[in-house]
Amino acid sequence: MKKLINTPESVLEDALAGVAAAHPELTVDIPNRVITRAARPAGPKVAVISGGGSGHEPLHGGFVGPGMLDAACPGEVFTSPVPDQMLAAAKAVESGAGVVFIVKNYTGDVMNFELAAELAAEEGLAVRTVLVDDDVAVEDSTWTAGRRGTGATVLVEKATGALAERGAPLDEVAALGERVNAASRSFAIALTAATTPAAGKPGFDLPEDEIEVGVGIHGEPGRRREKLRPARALAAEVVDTILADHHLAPGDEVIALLNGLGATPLLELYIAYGEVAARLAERGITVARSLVGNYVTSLDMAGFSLTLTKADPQLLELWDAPVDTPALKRA
Amino acid sequence: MKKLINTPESVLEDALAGVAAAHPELTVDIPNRVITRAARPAGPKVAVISGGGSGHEPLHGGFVGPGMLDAACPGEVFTSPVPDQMLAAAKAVESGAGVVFIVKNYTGDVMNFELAAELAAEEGLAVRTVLVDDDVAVEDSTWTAGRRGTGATVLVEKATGALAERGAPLDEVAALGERVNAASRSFAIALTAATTPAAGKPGFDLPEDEIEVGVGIHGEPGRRREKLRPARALAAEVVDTILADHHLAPGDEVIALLNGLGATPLLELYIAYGEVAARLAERGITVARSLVGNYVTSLDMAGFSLTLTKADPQLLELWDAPVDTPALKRA
Amino acid sequence: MDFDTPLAEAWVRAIAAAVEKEQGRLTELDSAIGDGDHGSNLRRGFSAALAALDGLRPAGPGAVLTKVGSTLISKVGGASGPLYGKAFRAIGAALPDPALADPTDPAGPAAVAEALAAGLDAVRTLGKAVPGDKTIVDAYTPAVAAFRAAAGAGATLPEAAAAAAEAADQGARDTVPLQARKGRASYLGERSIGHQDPGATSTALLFRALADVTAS
Amino acid sequence: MDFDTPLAEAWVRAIAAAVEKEQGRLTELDSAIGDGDHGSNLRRGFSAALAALDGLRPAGPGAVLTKVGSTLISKVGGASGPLYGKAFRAIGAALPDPALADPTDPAGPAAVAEALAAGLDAVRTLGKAVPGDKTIVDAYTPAVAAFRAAAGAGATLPEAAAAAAEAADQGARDTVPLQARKGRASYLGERSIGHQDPGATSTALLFRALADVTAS
Ligand SMILES: Nc1ncnc2c1ncn2[C@@H]1O[C@H](COP(=O)(O)OP(=O)(O)O)[C@@H](O)[C@H]1O
Ligand SMILES: Nc1ncnc2c1ncn2[C@@H]1O[C@H](COP(=O)(O)OP(=O)(O)O)[C@@H](O)[C@H]1O
Ligand SMILES: [Mg+2]
Ligand SMILES: [Mg+2]
Ligand SMILES: [Mg+2]
Ligand SMILES: [Mg+2]
Repeated sequence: MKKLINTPESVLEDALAGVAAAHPELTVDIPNRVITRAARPAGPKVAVISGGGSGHEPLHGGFVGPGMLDAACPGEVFTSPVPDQMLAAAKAVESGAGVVFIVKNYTGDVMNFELAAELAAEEGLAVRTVLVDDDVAVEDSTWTAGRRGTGATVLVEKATGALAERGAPLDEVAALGERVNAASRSFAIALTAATTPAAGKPGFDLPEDEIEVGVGIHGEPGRRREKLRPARALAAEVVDTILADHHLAPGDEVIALLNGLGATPLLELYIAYGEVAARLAERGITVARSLVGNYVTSLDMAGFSLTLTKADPQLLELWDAPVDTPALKRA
Repeated sequence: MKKLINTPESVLEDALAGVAAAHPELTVDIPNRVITRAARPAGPKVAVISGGGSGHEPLHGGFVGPGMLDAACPGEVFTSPVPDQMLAAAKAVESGAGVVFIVKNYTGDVMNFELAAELAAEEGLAVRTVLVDDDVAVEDSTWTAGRRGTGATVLVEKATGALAERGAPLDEVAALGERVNAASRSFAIALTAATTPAAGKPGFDLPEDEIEVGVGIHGEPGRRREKLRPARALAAEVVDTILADHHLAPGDEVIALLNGLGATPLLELYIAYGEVAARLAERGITVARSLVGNYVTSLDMAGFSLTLTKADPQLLELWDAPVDTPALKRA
Repeated sequence: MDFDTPLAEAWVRAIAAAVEKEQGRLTELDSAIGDGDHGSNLRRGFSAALAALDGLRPAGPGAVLTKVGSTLISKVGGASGPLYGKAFRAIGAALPDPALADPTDPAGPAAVAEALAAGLDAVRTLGKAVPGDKTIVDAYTPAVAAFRAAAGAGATLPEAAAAAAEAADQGARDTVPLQARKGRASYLGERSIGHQDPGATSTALLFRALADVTAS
Repeated sequence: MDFDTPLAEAWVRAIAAAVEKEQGRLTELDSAIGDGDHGSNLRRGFSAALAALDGLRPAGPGAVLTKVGSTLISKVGGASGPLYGKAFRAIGAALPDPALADPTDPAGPAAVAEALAAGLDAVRTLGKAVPGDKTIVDAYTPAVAAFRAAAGAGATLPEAAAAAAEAADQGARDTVPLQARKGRASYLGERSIGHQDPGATSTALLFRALADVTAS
């Protein structure tokens, strides 16, 4: 394992020190592991707070700023944050209009945010939780922990953040988040496994000519392994898998997020996106907006995920709304 | 080699198709391999054109847009573009105020841009060329092709682009570019080698516990190999190497670009930046502005480069000026 | 032997030592069907718990374990943090605390059995797993049953703890053929079969540690 | 044998075939001391040159080679594109072109020697390399010298071309101990020693192809 770190134990703390140094527009509470905007809102506004394990950067800290998150709670690498973080974040950023927690659907995240919501309620805060579960690789049944939350998190954070910025009330912001999640589906393909600093070796072994189809962002193995194929074939498979699960009809518009998992060059992501766009066109789906790049990563995993969110005028308007965060900016 | 491509031969064309699909605000001339802004300037303005081999994305296509480049000319992977591209770009975007070519100092780039400048001059265009050569790993002597152009390219493109946007005349824009280059120094460390699609295997073999110090962005080997050390030690070495070559005194201000080479997680880049910032503070240098992320990559190479540009009020003001490109945005 | 403050502390120390020693194995098991952090999660949690103990003296065994639970919740994260955290908080709350109760009537095997059972209830309430889901519950359930049975049959604390440790070990091993239905491993579907569950394995470590410290 | 249009075309075809065959080796050499694209660069260039020839008939040998040069400049990029491009343009321009000159007085060995020398001059003017810098020049210079000497001594075109090919091969091999002072390999400093220069190697291929097509 070759990593640009000091020690596996200090990864999160050292990275937060770097975030603090790089972003004077953010306040980084290193002991409490909370990232907030340096500037507080003028009047009461719903506070949008997200969090999850580290290793998915820029998610979530990179999305803190006007028009998106009020605070992010980064856990240890691939480990959900602890309730104390969410409580500290909520207390730091709430301004009387309540708090929305955005939670990716993993057992650990769900439980830790649940405990945090209890603690926050005890402190008199109004809390709503939006669960993100967009990964079609996992069957959503009583036999599993349910679908994982992946790329749609970016869209949920962007949309709720934009709406909250306009002064919408708590229930409306939370309902929007649920609506965006329900309108979103994702699917991922990995070319290599991620190596966590703690484990020191790849989370799974993948032969030199094989890929993991339907992989999770913590390296949870996917639906199956198969031989590597050209980008065109992989893109078609990803699009078709999502469409098989999505209520989209020819003529529908989507927001498309072609997301790199960390170690795939942007050059290749654009190749994949070109093929995705071509396939969507073949299937009669119009891409109204797109985003190509590394947004929900899995450390040094090579591969990509695609998220398709059914668009409508309100969502497009919120997607286009101004945002000023380290990783997403729009005038 | 596992890559998200169709064929090694079609990498550039396929990626350009993806860029075209993802960015309606850009015009992508795929046959000519030229990326320009979709919107032409209202009146005459100096056209800033950059180009170089592909594999360094978002450089250069990701920096086309208001406030930065007018056009980018992507060559094949790690291969400088051909003169026809620069000529086509110049003809597409010039608006009567002349053209600035931004050229990284590599033999191929220099010669191809030189031929392009001749062709453009034959067509009656006023052309100035700004050479970027910031990499302190290479001794600038008559025994080498001179210092390589690396991270400083982003700063040269940003500053000249901002100045051109304001209507500054050709010679002033070119002189500014030279000034930014002269004020900049870079140094890079690789943890792994890049694999080009054509070669199909890593450009050099690096043992599991060694790093290449002073590496180039095409995998040109560096000053030496050594054992991997903690991020703190590597950051200190990179800072000290640059400062040994830079005319910086305690109290000076810099713009710092902590750049990922492609496959290093953002989490690790922030760790490295935290250590860089700490070391600069120790050395009495103030970071006035910083940028952390993947901006001048080398395909799937793991590692980072640091660029330090001595700041002054004009440079800071141009750095902060509005920009709206795929990879760099500022309101 | 009674379940007094020194014993509670010794148990926590023994768990911390076991987790330190077995961190690699737990991580390996979690890499196979999870995300490879179970070992470092518990290590971080129990070393924080050890540190937290230092500020507590003198306190009853219940207070010690409650503090351990709170510390795990605050420091671990992931699935195992809240689950083990809630468990230790419940065990601590259920243990008769000498500081509150009659100091001459310390917790005997039966009271300990009920306290451990309260921990299991907390895990099941929070995590909603049932036996057979390939989780902590699969080691914890037989361990409580064995402890209770032994205590009911008049066993000493060491004897009951040894029986529980044995049952937890067996329960952890019995997770191998199961298909996970809760937690991250459930994403694997049938591919989770054939691997021992990391959480059940760490639960067995917890009970083995209790057996060790009561035996010595 | 004269340097007529069919021969010019045959030469280009032979180069294209050689580059296709040796692409891997050129890339390997370029990986060692450059950026690993020399093989694919030349392959792209010469397959485009072949395609460009089809639109040219009937044209003189000079026009053929000028077109090859322009195509290389337009399609290759990198260092080798402009260098070889300018070289072929210069060779083409210097070759007596039957379309312009007396068709009964085609280019003989001496005229070909001067045309090849014009190509070398173009390379040196653009690239500013001198012999010993570990570049194309190190194979091209001895090849021109050998060709010229043979032509001066009354050799036929096949004989002169064979001598040039031999000299170019030797020149390429002689780059192994050199330290590069031009191009990407110069960044390596002393670490460039011990590797054969890819550009000098492809120059040797060019001259070998000329010898092959004149011999057959
Ligand atoms: N709902 C649940 N109930 C009980 N135990 C669970 C549940 N979900 C997961 N676990 C246990 O948690 C263990 C994983 O813990 P850990 O790796 O620390 O957390 P994470 O899965 O968040 O990375 C699993 O092996 C399993 O035993
Ligand atoms: N200034 C120069 N003069 C002559 N030949 C040169 C010069 N610079 C580089 N070369 C030749 O170019 C070859 C590399 O070509 P190529 O790999 O296609 O281009 P690049 O170096 O741009 O990747 C080198 O091996 C060397 O022989
Ligand atoms: Mg985890
Ligand atoms: Mg090249
Ligand atoms: Mg885990
Ligand atoms: Mg090369």
